[in-house]
Amino acid sequence: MILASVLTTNLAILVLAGFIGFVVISKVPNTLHTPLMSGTNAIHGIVLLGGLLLMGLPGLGAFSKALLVIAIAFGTINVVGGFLVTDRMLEMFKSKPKPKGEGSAGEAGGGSGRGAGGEDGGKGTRP
Amino acid sequence: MILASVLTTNLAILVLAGFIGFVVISKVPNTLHTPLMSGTNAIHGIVLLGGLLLMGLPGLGAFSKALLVIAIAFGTINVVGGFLVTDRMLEMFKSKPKPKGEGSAGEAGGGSGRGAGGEDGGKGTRP
Amino acid sequence: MIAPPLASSFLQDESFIYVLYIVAFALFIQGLRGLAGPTTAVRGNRIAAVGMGVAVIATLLSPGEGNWGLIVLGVAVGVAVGVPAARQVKMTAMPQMVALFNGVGGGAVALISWVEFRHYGSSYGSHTLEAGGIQIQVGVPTYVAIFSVFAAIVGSVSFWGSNIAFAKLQEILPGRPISLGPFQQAMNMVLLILALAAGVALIGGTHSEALFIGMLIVAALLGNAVVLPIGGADMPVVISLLNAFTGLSAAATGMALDNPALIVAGMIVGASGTILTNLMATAMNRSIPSIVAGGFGGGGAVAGAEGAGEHAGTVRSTSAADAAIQLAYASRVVVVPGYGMAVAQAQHAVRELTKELEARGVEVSYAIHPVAGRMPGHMNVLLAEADVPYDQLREMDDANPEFQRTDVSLVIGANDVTNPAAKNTPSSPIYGMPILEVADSRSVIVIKRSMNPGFAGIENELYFDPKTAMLFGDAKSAVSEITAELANI
Amino acid sequence: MIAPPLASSFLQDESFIYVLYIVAFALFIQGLRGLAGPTTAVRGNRIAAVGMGVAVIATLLSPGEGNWGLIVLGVAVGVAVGVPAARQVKMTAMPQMVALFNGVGGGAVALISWVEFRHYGSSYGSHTLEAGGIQIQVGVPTYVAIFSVFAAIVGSVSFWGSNIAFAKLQEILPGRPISLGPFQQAMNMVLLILALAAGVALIGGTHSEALFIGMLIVAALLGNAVVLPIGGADMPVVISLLNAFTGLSAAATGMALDNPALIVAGMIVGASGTILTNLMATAMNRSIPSIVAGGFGGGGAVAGAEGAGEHAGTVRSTSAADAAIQLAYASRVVVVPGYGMAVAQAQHAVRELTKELEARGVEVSYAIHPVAGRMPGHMNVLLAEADVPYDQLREMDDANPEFQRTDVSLVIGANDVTNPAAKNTPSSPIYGMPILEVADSRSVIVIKRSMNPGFAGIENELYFDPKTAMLFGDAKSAVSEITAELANI
Ligand SMILES: NC(=O)c1ccc[n+]([C@@H]2O[C@H](COP(=O)([O-])OP(=O)(O)OC[C@H]3O[C@@H](n4cnc5c(N)ncnc54)[C@H](OP(=O)(O)O)[C@@H]3O)[C@@H](O)[C@H]2O)c1
Ligand SMILES: NC(=O)c1ccc[n+]([C@@H]2O[C@H](COP(=O)([O-])OP(=O)(O)OC[C@H]3O[C@@H](n4cnc5c(N)ncnc54)[C@H](OP(=O)(O)O)[C@@H]3O)[C@@H](O)[C@H]2O)c1
Repeated sequence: MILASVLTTNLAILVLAGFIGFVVISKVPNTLHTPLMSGTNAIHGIVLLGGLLLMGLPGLGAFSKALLVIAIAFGTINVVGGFLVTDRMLEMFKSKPKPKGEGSAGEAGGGSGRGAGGEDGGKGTRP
Repeated sequence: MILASVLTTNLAILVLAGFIGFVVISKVPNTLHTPLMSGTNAIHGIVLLGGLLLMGLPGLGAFSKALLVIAIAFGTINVVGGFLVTDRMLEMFKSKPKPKGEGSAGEAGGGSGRGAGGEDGGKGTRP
Repeated sequence: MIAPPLASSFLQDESFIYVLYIVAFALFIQGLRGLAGPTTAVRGNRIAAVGMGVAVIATLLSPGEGNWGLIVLGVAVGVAVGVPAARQVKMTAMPQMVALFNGVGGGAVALISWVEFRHYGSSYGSHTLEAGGIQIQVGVPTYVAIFSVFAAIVGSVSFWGSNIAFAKLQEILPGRPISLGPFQQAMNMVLLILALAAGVALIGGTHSEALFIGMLIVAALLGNAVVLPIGGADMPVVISLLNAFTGLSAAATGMALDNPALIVAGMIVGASGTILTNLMATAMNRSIPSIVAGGFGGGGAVAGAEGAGEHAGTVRSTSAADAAIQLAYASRVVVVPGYGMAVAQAQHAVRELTKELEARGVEVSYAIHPVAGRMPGHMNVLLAEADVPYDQLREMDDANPEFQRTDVSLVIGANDVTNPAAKNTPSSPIYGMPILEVADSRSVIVIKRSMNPGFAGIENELYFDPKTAMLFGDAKSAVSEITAELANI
Repeated sequence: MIAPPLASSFLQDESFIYVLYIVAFALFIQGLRGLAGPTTAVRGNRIAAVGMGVAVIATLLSPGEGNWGLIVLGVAVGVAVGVPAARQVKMTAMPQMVALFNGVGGGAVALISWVEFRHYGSSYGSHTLEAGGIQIQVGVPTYVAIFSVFAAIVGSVSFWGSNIAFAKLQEILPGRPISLGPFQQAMNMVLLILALAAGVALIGGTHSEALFIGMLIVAALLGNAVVLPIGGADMPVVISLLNAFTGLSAAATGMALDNPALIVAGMIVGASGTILTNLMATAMNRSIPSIVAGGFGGGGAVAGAEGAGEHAGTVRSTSAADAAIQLAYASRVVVVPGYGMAVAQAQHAVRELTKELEARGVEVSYAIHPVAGRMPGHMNVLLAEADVPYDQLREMDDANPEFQRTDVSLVIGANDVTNPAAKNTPSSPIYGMPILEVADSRSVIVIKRSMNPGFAGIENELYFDPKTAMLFGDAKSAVSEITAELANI
């Protein structure tokens, strides 16, 4: 009665996950496309796990280890950066308390600093 | 590296299938609720497979075999009846060519026969 | 060394069969997605049916499959019963048909578990032996026993519950609640605990077929005890809930038998059925726990007899001839159908009437409340059966703004869905439910047999509104009379 | 017989770890569902992040995990690079940041495949031996090699493609297409075939690390060759496509490593990314094949230089002072932002202007075209950054009916999304795209630097409409000037 092999069960999981990806996304409002791209981008940082698992292999050479350190660093950048940046983007969609002292002076290239500042200020005072 | 046991992989499949059920149904128009109930009802007739599989067991007693025959008959009713009745229901939502000679005579309890007739008529003439 | 015959070895290869199962459940999912959309629903249902075919073929190809004669027998009986039933059922009898199909599904699950127990039960309750760091599993894994027993209990509840629901809707049993009163809840609890206790004992290794049968019987009593006290009007929700239960029990069978098609198909039905039950319940302003706890949803006529006397206003009654004149000279008529139209099977008569009106240049549309009738989509199905063009049907949100420019609203056997108490009377049991605002139209004609209330058991102020005229009578004959009178104008 | 320490034995139990993976991917799915809705998106993203934490913990608990120092090193480097980058990037630089993060993900996949090859590659190409009916599998199953090699190729393509996309958007490379002309397609084909051939050889058992590295290099060239000829404006679609690729390659890595969290997470990204790419492409009236085939989407200014001379009409130019007067005395103003506002970083200046107008009692709203700017949601993100209240933003379908009762439409750096040719000129490349119907309003002010066309490279009749006045200049300084002039009124 036991039909499963590792390959076939994993195939089943793959197919089901594919359906979930299709179905969930078929109803996303236009304005969320960019945060969604960014959020899914963070999720595939899961490859980090591959690097972690292979680190456990016995008898890795120095070069293999070096490759894996880079892979882990890459994966971590993908995960951490991806989630953070998505969070920042999405926070902007929320209504925020007006930052004090925002005169017409606050326009120029300082947009990045102000964006981050606005986010933190928002966090602090949101109920 | 092989983590899978039969139970855990099947659990993974169960969880994924549950998500699919939730996600797909969260966006169904009101009027389709009844056909949907009927259609999913047909799908769980899949238990038929259980009856078929157990028929292959060696050394089944006569009573077990009798139970399985009933189970297979029940499952078949569920599957066949379920899909047919859903199909009939859904055909009704489509626009159909007006049946000829439908006078005020054709009202009463003959609704069932006429319903089925209408369905076939519809099938024949739809492009 | 002779190679085995290619075809059979390849076809019976376990990976190949597993891949067929993947194909089958992919088709189920695709089918379900189709069923969720109005234009794709027919195809979706057929795709799911193809998936079922693939799953059955895969199973029949499985190594060791046998007893072909008995398989053919079972399938033949199933087809012989199921096909005519599905082909001949009246559209208005749909809910009970679905209940019946659902019930046999649950019954199949319970029977399969029983056979599993007869075959493997002696190894239930096996333990993992540990010796010198090596673990040896003896007998059937515990989880198999757990899933199998779970499937047996739920399948049996579903079978009996569905049959009671069928009997109530088919009026074999009275539709009103049949209850033990205050003891009901306690008894249900006791039955549930008994069933679970028996299940635990079986899983723990008690190999007694009598105990297993006892468990099935207790579960059967539980199924009866839960559904009997529920009023006929709540049945669609109950059937949907039992549908989800059967799905879950099928998934459990799949876990016990390690069959991915069963797991996936059962679980998507279990999950989607749960959501659907919730949607149905909220659409009619009910909660699942309050439905399962019984009461409220059945005694329309009884509760109504009290309610009817309370109101001080006067009711204006009209005749078919007057109604015909009013309709003939309207430029815009909206038909508001309800449960009474379904009971009276008046949909064809209504269609005749509206055709006649259209021939006279009257603009006709139908306003469909989402919970008019006794199941979601009830009115759509009936009107579609009577060939009403789809573009004349208006969902509630589209219909409401249009009542203001409507000359006559013709309410046919609808009551609660037009009751202004849902907006005006916070103490009303239906307060908060959105309604069809027929009172906005210039005049209203209500066709029903008496002043009795509808499902919710409360009276309807609309009938005391000066612009409302009541045409008492059975929906079908009253509508036919109007059509006949129209010919004389 | 001494029992092993409970905690470690239980935590490292393989079923327990697998269950953690199930929890992790359930969180991913729940997170993705959240990300799909405006009110749940923030929470969705955080739920997915928690899922990632669970997945990492499960992996670190796996039996045999080691080299902790190196793991900490890799993670520390990743955090040190990723966190500041994510915290400091400007909102307008989002697309290239996503490209970069996507690229490193692809790079990680390729490197992991490489280590897999170094470790297992000598057993690739194993065969099933059959002796006396019993099958013995020697070495790594073929499918593992297939998935690993697939991941290596796709990961490498994705890494290099994403980096080129980043470089173009960051203007390290020129945004215009860099192409080999007619040979481009042929060369891409050759590179693809070379990569596949190398992969097949490796799977077949050729154990040469040089061949593997060669395959990575060919794939890298392919990644460059595919993305270089694509214009900067199509980059968001390309990045989304590469995002889906990286997801698929992660899923392939999961298949090779038998890791369910990788399989599910990679595959949902692969599937949802494909859909998303399609949605983005259709929203801007492009098809994925035509984008990947290069051309069209880059030479706005170039193509425009030709187009600009063709039109015979006259253009009315205005000054900041006149515009200020017109706006001050309007009762209803709609701002239509576009790509030019993003380029000029004018969102804060625009917000200042509208605050000033609101203080004078002018009713202000923003009309957002779904593909205004260079990525879907571009305008929303920018305006949100400038604290524009959410309830002043109107999606296209809500905005269009309101132009009729609008006194002034203030078009800031938007062009194609207002071009009536999409409705009137069947031969236009944007024909069929829905537009913002600014021409319905009583008057129009357009702020842009010149008569040059926008992304689609075509001229805009709107500018020749008598009710339109052009205010030439950089969006930010022009808007600030208007605000300054307002103070004098
Ligand atoms: N759609 C669903 O999914 C669903 C499921 C369960 C419950 N419900 C509930 O059912 C109700 C539906 O509202 P509704 O307005 O359609 O129905 P209703 O409120 O139940 O009223 C039906 C009316 O039809 C009349 N009637 C019965 N038989 C008739 C006949 N042969 N000829 C003419 N009239 C007849 C009855 O009055 P007389 O006795 O005076 O003739 C009754 O007042 C709601 O309260 C809803 O919550 C809906
Ligand atoms: N949203 C997306 O997802 C996406 C992605 C890729 C492509 N697209 C395409 O991009 C286009 C978007 O339409 P759109 O109306 O937003 O933009 P557009 O049609 O590209 O026009 C932008 C206009 O802004 C002006 N501009 C540029 N820099 C400026 C500055 N510093 N100050 C003032 N004006 C400036 C340009 O004119 P001057 O040079 O005369 O100043 C140009 O005509 C559509 O064709 C769409 O299909 C969209």
